[in-house]
This record gives sequence, structure tokens and C-alpha cells, in this order.
Amino acid sequence: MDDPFVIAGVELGSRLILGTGGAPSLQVVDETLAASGTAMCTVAMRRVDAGTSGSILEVLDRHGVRVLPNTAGCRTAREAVRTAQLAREALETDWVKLEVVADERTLLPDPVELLDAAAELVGLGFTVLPYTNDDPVLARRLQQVGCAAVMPLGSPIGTGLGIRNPDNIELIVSEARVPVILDAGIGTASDAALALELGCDGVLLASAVTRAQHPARMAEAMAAAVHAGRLARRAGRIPRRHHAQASSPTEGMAVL
Amino acid sequence: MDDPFVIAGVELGSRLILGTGGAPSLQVVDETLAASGTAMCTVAMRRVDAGTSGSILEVLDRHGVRVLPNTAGCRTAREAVRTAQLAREALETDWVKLEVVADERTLLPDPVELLDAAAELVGLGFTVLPYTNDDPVLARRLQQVGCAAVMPLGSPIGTGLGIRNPDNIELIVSEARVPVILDAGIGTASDAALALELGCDGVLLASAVTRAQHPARMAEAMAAAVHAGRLARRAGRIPRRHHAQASSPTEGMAVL
Amino acid sequence: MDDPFVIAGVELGSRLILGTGGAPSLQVVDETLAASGTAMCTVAMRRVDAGTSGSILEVLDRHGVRVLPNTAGCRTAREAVRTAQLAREALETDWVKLEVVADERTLLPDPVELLDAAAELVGLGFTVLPYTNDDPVLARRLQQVGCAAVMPLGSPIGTGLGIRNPDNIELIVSEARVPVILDAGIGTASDAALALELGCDGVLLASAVTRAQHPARMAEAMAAAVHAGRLARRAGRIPRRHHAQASSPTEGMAVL
Amino acid sequence: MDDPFVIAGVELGSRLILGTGGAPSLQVVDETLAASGTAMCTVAMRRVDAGTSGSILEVLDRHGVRVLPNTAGCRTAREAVRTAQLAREALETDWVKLEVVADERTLLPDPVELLDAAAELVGLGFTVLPYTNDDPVLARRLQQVGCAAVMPLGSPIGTGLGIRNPDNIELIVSEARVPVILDAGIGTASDAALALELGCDGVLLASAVTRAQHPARMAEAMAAAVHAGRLARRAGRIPRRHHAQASSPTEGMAVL
Amino acid sequence: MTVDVNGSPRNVPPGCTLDALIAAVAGSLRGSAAAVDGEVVPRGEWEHFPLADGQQVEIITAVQGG
Amino acid sequence: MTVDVNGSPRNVPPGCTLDALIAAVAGSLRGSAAAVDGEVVPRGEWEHFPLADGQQVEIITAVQGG
Amino acid sequence: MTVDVNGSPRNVPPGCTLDALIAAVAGSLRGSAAAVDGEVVPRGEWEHFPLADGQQVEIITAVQGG
Amino acid sequence: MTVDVNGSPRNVPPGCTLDALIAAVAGSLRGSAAAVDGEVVPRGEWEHFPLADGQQVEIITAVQGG
Repeated sequence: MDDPFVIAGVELGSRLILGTGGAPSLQVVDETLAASGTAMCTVAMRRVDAGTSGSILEVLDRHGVRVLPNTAGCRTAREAVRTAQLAREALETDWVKLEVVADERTLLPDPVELLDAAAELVGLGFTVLPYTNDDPVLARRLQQVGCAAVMPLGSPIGTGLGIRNPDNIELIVSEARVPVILDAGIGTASDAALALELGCDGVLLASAVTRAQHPARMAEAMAAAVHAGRLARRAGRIPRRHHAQASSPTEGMAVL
Repeated sequence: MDDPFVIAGVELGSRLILGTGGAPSLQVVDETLAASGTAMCTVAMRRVDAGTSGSILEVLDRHGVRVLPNTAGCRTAREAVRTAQLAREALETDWVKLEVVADERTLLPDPVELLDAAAELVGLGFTVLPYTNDDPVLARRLQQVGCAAVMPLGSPIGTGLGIRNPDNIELIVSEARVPVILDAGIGTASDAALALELGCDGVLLASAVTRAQHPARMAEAMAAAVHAGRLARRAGRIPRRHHAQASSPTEGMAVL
Repeated sequence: MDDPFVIAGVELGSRLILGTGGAPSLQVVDETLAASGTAMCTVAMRRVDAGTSGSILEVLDRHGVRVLPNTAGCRTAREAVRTAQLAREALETDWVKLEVVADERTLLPDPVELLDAAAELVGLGFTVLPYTNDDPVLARRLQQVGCAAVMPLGSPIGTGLGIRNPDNIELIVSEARVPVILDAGIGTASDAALALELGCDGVLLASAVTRAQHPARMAEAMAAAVHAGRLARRAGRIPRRHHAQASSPTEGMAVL
Repeated sequence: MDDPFVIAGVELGSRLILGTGGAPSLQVVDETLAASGTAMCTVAMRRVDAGTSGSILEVLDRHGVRVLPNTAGCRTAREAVRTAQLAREALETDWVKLEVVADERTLLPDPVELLDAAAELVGLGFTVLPYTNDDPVLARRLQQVGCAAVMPLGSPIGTGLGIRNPDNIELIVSEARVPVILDAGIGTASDAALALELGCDGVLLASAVTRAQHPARMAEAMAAAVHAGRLARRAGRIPRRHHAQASSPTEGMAVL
Repeated sequence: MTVDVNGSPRNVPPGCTLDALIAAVAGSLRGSAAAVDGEVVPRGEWEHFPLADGQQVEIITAVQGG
Repeated sequence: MTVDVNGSPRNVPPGCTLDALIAAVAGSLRGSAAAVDGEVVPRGEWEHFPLADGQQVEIITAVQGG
Repeated sequence: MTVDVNGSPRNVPPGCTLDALIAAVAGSLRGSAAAVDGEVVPRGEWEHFPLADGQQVEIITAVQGG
Repeated sequence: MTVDVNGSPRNVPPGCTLDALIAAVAGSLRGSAAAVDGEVVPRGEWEHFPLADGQQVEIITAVQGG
């Protein structure tokens, strides 16, 4: 593969990372995995007796997809670190999608708790992929404490509003020494393509696929969009011009 | 094919239509055709002795691509009609991309001349695909006089500014009884995906590919983007929400 | 006044033109006129016995405001010309806001009928202010047939979506030889300020004021916004920069 | 005044706060103060012998304008706290515009240092007005430690890019228990009006006025824009609609 | 005789002129205008403009409008 | 004795070890993990980790999540 | 005799027909077309279309275009 | 003796107090403030604040700033 996607020394076969939340059934998860060609999916960690089913892991296994546990629902560094530790014991992976949100209404990351949790988890030997806001300074600090990637939001989780501030994403990319993965806010394929065009190395999305009217079809759309956006980034787009420029010759017109 | 793209009763194998103008060489045209999988390309009609080469037709033949002559450079209905007639004799096709521009600076269509030319060409038995602005009323009138498709601009030719007024494109699509093809203004892959997501049936672009730093790679990107956008349109995207919505369960949190 | 606003040789005391439609009562019209400081208002022409009241004219008289009859509701050049003629006889003014819309759903101008009506009315000695779309070519043609101003829309009538395509408005302004008045689509004060900043000479709005929760207050807001936007245009704004630039000195820092 | 602007119990006569940096001369500062009607201006603290002139204070005195010292150029909480202490001794005010930036290139606030400095200064009895990014969570935390206002950026300092993410500003406003002042990024009058329309209580700007081609005129424009935006916010704008709505009666058309 | 005024039949005295009809319908001549059988009649002609049985008359005035 | 498992009291035999509890609650050891009184217990220690009366045990597993 | 071809004078033998001229100018008949004195001549008529001295002939073909 | 003022050495008479230095450097006490060896000295203490040889003094004032 002439354009590998590598996180913490591990090459992933796809730049599209899927969240499995929101899918109406494991059958739908199964179909979306097949359609998306993804190589890594997130899962949440919850009490065994909360009417949950462990068989999401079987679905991921069947597709040979890497599992990325998240710390969704955690509000403090303490909770997040313990949740990551539980995930490591349960899933035997030291990779974690670190989420520490400030409240249930906005689901926005708490910058202080997030940074504390990231530093502690790195110290505990985790490979930390933090879900963060689009602040370039926080992204920089997360790298300084040793995160393996930074995952800025395009817009709040589940909103489908796309990338609200492309300038910030471009700024994060321009400074990044680790992969940048656009996480949260993707609503449709063009949003995903734009993320890659802005220089993101990958996209992580859940609701846009799992809650679409036809999840598997949208999963296929997202896979194509990520491919398109990456190629476009590498193809060197034409500059934006304020005046028109003809694409047909201006000489050699017949006199009619 | 479960989602055919049909213009005037003819099914085209790709929703991506390429203009060949601006490519530095026929070799590049050849590579972009291969990479794009396009089924139809535009050509301009010019005097034989203007240092021109007829072999663009051979390149199109080699790829089994349909030729769509344009009337680029024409400023009046009279010029455009005669140019279309010459194209019909030269290329033995009655399909024409109708361009009647108001001036060389903006290359914007002249609504009055365009409508007159369209009506006359339909009367002469042509299959008319007009390059138009994004006015829904003009698009409606072009359909009323019998055009086989309408091709509104996203932004002025060659600017790469994308789709400046998505509301107008959506309005044109919502009323259209013929295929709507986004023509002009595409700068990168996400622009093309957006066009399909807005409901356009296809995209016509030239400079975005032929003037990219790596034309063949951008052609491949555009093919993937058009595929992605069409699938996303048919997949039924999630609604835009102003408040966040969790994609992980809110129950079953461990107490840590 | 060092920056006069002149249409057809007549200086108007305000760059804000108000439509009176949509106001819940003449009392509200009276208050909004007072708050806005406008110098010209539009009225519609309707059958006397349609439960209408002529006293809108008395309100305008009381404020010394010029009346600008419109041809709202007309769908053909023929209807619009006759309506303008009736308005001239009724109101003894040869100024007319020319509206020829294509349908009731979009209320978008019909470019062909509009241009025909404009040419005929100019020939009949009218001072024609056409409500048009944002097509720079149509704006140019309306000037060529002798219109005294061009009044492009920002977005469809009554939508409050603001200026959807600022590029087109700037293009119209850059070519205009008559005043350009942004008509339709204004939703709030910043939209009006932006219109002037883009180079428009004035703004015409109705619903944004008459249908606001507090019409008189919004009228005052619009007057201030038009003033602000015009001053800003003339003040020469700073260029947009992609990198930050300090506004405090970078030398002379104390070492602390 | 029926709509007072109050910070920390002090009513200010204008919602427009001016930075004095970037003005080519004190004469220009003098003119912009007069034109703006501002009630508070920021100053920076620098070494006496750095070719600086103390007489900016005389200009502010002459206009009866409150002085708001900033901590511009500080990169750590320690520096910022000491700079604020020096300002308090020098200017005999305990109000401070707290700036702690992460680097000279982006001039973006460092969330961690900013929050630490804010908490310490509040503890030292300062009235703290922090320049922050547009993260609603950081804004909330700054309020929790006792800041008297929050001053989110619209876009980076000096860029004139306006408000890049209105959603975040609206979110900050919706949660705020102290005044929200849009600080940084304003380029022209419509940007300032928009800030107030989004619910900000005031605007702080420097370069947009001091570096405009005609600073005093732009200062007057900004004063009008802030007034317009505030009135519009309080007037209750019309909702955005996707379909047109006539502002003239649809009944009573004459048959012509 | 009967003329159609704004879509409704109306009896008018024989020899009724347009100015009389406008005054009767609109209350005054100011601010109104009329078209007879689709043709606009200039204000100056109203006084001497005789109406004929069965004519279509439109009488309009200014109302609030955008 | 009684331990609190995921918020509910549960009787377990004296000397019950964590691996037995996890197996009983989760059906298998694979894909699950546990914390006792707030401290995460490494998988390798489960077999020999004795439970004491009144301890708070959290047993979690992976579920669909974003 | 002399005809004007694409803006330049060109000598052609008397009785020269359009197909001959196109073949000479364009190298082949395929992919080209012609207008004489502003009127497009259908491909089927070229063979028998006689040229006259002083006529304006436009001969065009397809080139790369947007 | 010598103190460092804003990064440059400056000779001051023995027993020189901070208020005298500020007045000498800034021209007046109004609008200025000082830190000695990194600690800010409250305005009320200037009069009796003795300077010592080799101290680092920062004297600042207000300038135009954003």
C-alpha cells in the first residue's frame, strides 16, 4: 500500500474507523462492517448485567477488525483511567479512545480532565487516542504528554453538523506529529471527504452510519468518501480563484 | 446496475462527466480517462488550422467514451446554434453541451441567448444539455423548451469555489423532470460528493482534474467522490441536530 | 451630506427602503417609519373593495416618505406593465418597483418576463427599480435597457436567510453603473450591514422588520446597521489574514 | 438607560470596548475614541525605556474612558499574574484583561495556564476578564473560578476572519452567568453586529479599527454596528424559512 | 346599466362617467386608478370617460406591500 | 457471604474467588473485567483473588459504543 | 481560384468540391465539418458541393475543451 | 551602587529608594510600577523600599495595546 495509515507503529487497512453505537442490531453492525471495509471499531465498557451482550466482540472478530475500547460516559480523569484499565483487562488491548466529557448535554470534552487522564494513561503504558475539541493548543498539549493520535471534533457528537471550523482542523494538522483523526460531527460523505482534504489522516464516525436510513449503504459511502478525500489531498487541488478561467481554448473560434 | 444514470434514454456508465480542456497533454487526458472511469467527455470545436490536433477523438475512442461537443466561446444564440450544427456534422452526434456566455471575464451564461439557443436546437433535433446559472426559474424554462438535462454551475468556470448556493441547487433538483448535472466550480472531491448529496444526478468538471498537480489521481478521487455522494444521497443521512446525542449507552456505567 | 444616496437624480435621505407589507397594523407601520428614518416605502396595488384601506398613503405622507409602488403578484410582463400604469395614475409617480415572479412558491423573478417588462416600462417613461435574482448577467441587461437601479435578492422573499451568495452581489456591484439595492432575504441587522459592506448602495426590506417580535426596535436596528455597513465600506476594512497578528507590542516585555 | 451593560457591578456606557494597539499615533487613538463613544479601552504593560510613551493614559483620561490593562505577551500563569499585579500598582485598577497565549504564531490562549492564572488572580482580588478560545467548557470553568466576564475569540487575533464558529458562541451565551464579550477576530461592522445578535453582551476589538484605512470612520461604524446588533437581538428576529413568504397581499389582484 | 367592478356587477346610471364611479367606489379620486376592459385610463380622462353597459372596470388603490 | 455486584447484593460461597464470580456473572472470563472496591484487578490475579463480605464488585464487558 | 479558409486565402483548383478541400486541410473527412459563407453544409452534401471563388469557408474539428 | 533596570545596568546613589528610581526612570510615579527581583512592590511601599546593589528592577508603564 503506497499510502499507509499507521498509528503507534500499527498499520491499519482503512482510514475509516467506525463506532458501533446507535446501530439497531448486531446484524446491522455486521452489514456496516462488511460495507465499510473498516479495520478498527470502537466499543463502550458497561456492566455485564445491564441487559448488554458481549457478542459485539464476536462480530468484530468475524471481520478481523481491531477493537478500540472507549471511555464514553466518563466525566473525570479518575473514572476514565479506571475504565481504560478495565478495558485493558477485558479486551487485552492497551489502546483506548479516551473520552472525558464535561456534561451530557454538549458531550464536549473537558480539557483539564482530558489532559490529566491522557498523561496518566500514557504513564500506565496505554496507547491513547483522545477525543478532543478543535483547539489547536489542547491538541498540541495532548501530543506533548504522549498521545498516539489526536481526534478533534468537527462538531458535537451526534449532531451531523460536519466540520464547523475548518481553520482549526487545518491548524491542528499543520502542527501534528501524530495522526489526526476527525472524530464526531460527520453527517454525510462530503463531510468525511473534507476531513481528509483538510489533512486529517482518518475519520472516526458512528451515528452518521448507524443511524442513517440505510446504514450499510452509508457505510459504503463513507469508505468511498474517505478514499476520495485522501486521494484529493494527495492530488494537489487547484487553487481557489475569484475570477473565471476558461477550460476551452480561446483561440481558433470559427467565424459564423 | 440498480441505480442507472440515464440522459435522453441513454444509460451512461458513470455519473462523472469530464471536460478535456486544460490538460497539459493527450497523455494526461488518457491517464485521467482511465482513472476516472468516465463514460462521456466534452470537446470544443475549433478551426483545423489553429495548431489543433484532432486526435483527442482517438483518445476518447480508445476508452469507448461518448463525445459531448460543447459550444464554448459562443456569445450569441446564432453562434451557438451554428457551432452545434458543425459539431453534429463533424462528430455525428446530436448531443451538445450548450454554452452561451455573456463575457470572457465571468464566463457566466447569458440567460436570454441561452434560452433562445436551447429552443432552436431542440427544434433542430438536438439533445441539448445546457450549461446554466443556478437560477431555478431559468432551469425550469430550459426544461420547458425541451432540454434533455440542466447543468447549473456551482461557481464560475475554473474558480474551484465549489457550490456557492446549495439552496438553489436543491431547489432546481426538487423541481427537475430531467437529470441535473452540476457543471462548473468543482474544486475538490468533497465538492463533487456534495453535489450528488444535494440530489444532482451527475457532475461535469474539467479544471479540477486537468489542472490538479496530479490529474490522474484527482480523477480517481472524483470518481470515488461521485460514488460516495450518490450512495450517501440514497442512504438517507441523519438529520442535523443542534444538541449532541450520545452514540454510547448512557446506562450501565460502572461506579469507579 | 457627504455621502449622498441618489437614484435617478433624486437624493434620498436614507439608504434603508422599507416595505410596508406584513405589518399587523398601520399603527405599527407608523412606529417603524419613525424608528427607521426611511425616506421611501413600497406599497402594493390592489382592488379597492378587497377589504383594503387607502390610508397607508396618509401614514407615508405624515412622515414625508416617498411612495414606491410595486407590481407584487404579477406573473407576466403584461400584468406588470398595466399594474405600473395604474400605480402611476393612482399615486402620480413614475417610479416603480418592478416585480415579475415565476411562481407563488419561490417568488423568484422570471428573468425573461422581467427583462421584457423593464424595457417596456422604460420606454413608457417609468423610473424602473427591478427586483431581480443575483445573476450578474441579468443585472447587466436590466441596466442596458435603462433601469434606474438594480435590486438583487440576498435570498428568497421572506426567508430571512440573508445573503446566500456574496460573490454574486460583489460581482454585480463591481459592474454596476446604477445604484445596487439588496432586496429580499434580509433577516437581521448584520445581514443589512453586510449588504452595504459588499458595496450595495442601499437595502430594501419588509418582513425582517414588520414580522419581527418588536418591529419598531428592529427598524431602529436596521437603520443603525445600514449606517454601520456603509461607514465600514468607506472606512476600508483590514484584509483577512490566515495567521494571527498581535495588537500589543512584542518588544519591551518585563522579565518576571 | 433601559438596557444597561454591567460588568462586576460597574455599568459601562458602551458595549464596544476598544484596544488601542496598532494605531499609528496617539492622534489616531484620540480620534477613534471620540468616534466610537467607547467607555473602556485596553492597554499593554511594557518597560518604561522601550521607547514607550505613557501618554496613552492622558488620552484615555481626556475622554473619561476606563482603562483595562491586559497581560498581552504572557505565556505562563506566573508571568500573567505578575503583569496583572504591576498593572494594578501602575494604574490603580484591579480589572485586568487576562491573556495567556500558547505561542506567538497563533496567539491562541493556553487553556491550562489561563485557567490557573484566572483562579490565582481572582484569589488576589482582581476583576478578571479572560481572553479565551470558543470552547464552551473552558468558558464554563473560567466562570466557576470567579471570572467577571468571559471573552471568547471569534477567530485568531488580528485575522479579521469574523466569527468562525457561531454555534460555540451561542452555546457559551446560553450557559453564561456573566457577561460574554466577543474578543478577537472582528474584521468589519457586520461581524460586530453578529456577535451581539448571537447574544454576546459586548465586543472588544483593536486591529479592525486601528488598522483600517480610516480608523475613526471604522470606529463610528463599529459603534453603530454594536448598537444595531444589540437592538436586533432584543427585537426578536424573524425565523429562517426555507420557503418564500410574500410580503404583499395575495388577494385583491386586479384582472388585467 | 350594469358594469363589472372588480369582479362584481354594479348598477350605474346611464351616462355615468369614470370619475363618478371611482369616487363612488373608492370614496375619493385620490390614491386610486382604474382600467376599463384591461386598458388603463389616464387620470386626466376620467371626467369625460363614459362607461358602457357590460364593461369590465378595475379600480385599485395602494395597500401595504413589500 | 454477600458482595455487591454491579449495584446489587449477591450471595457467594465463602472463599469464592474473583474468577469464579466473573464466570458466574458474565458466563465466561473472555471479554470481561472487574474492579473490587474501585480498584481494577489484573486478569492474572483473578484466579487467586479472594472476595470478602461486603465488597463492591464491578464486572464490565464491551457493548456497542461510539 | 481563391477561397478564404479559416481566415486565410487559399488557392484551389476550379471545380474543387468541399470534400476535397476538407480532406486537404484536415487530412481526412472524419471528425471535421465545414461552413461556407456562414452556413453549415451537411456531411452528405460535401461530395457534390462546388466551391466558388471568394467564398468564406470555416473548417473545424474537435479539440480538448471543458 | 549598580542595579539592573529593565535589562541595563544603572548607577544609583547608596540608599536610593524605589520611588526615587521610578521617578528618575519614568519621569513620574503616576502610571508606572516596579518589580524587584521578580516580586512586585506595592505602590505604598516604594517610598521606603531600599534598593540593594545588583538587584534586578523592572519598571513598566502602560502603552497602546490590544
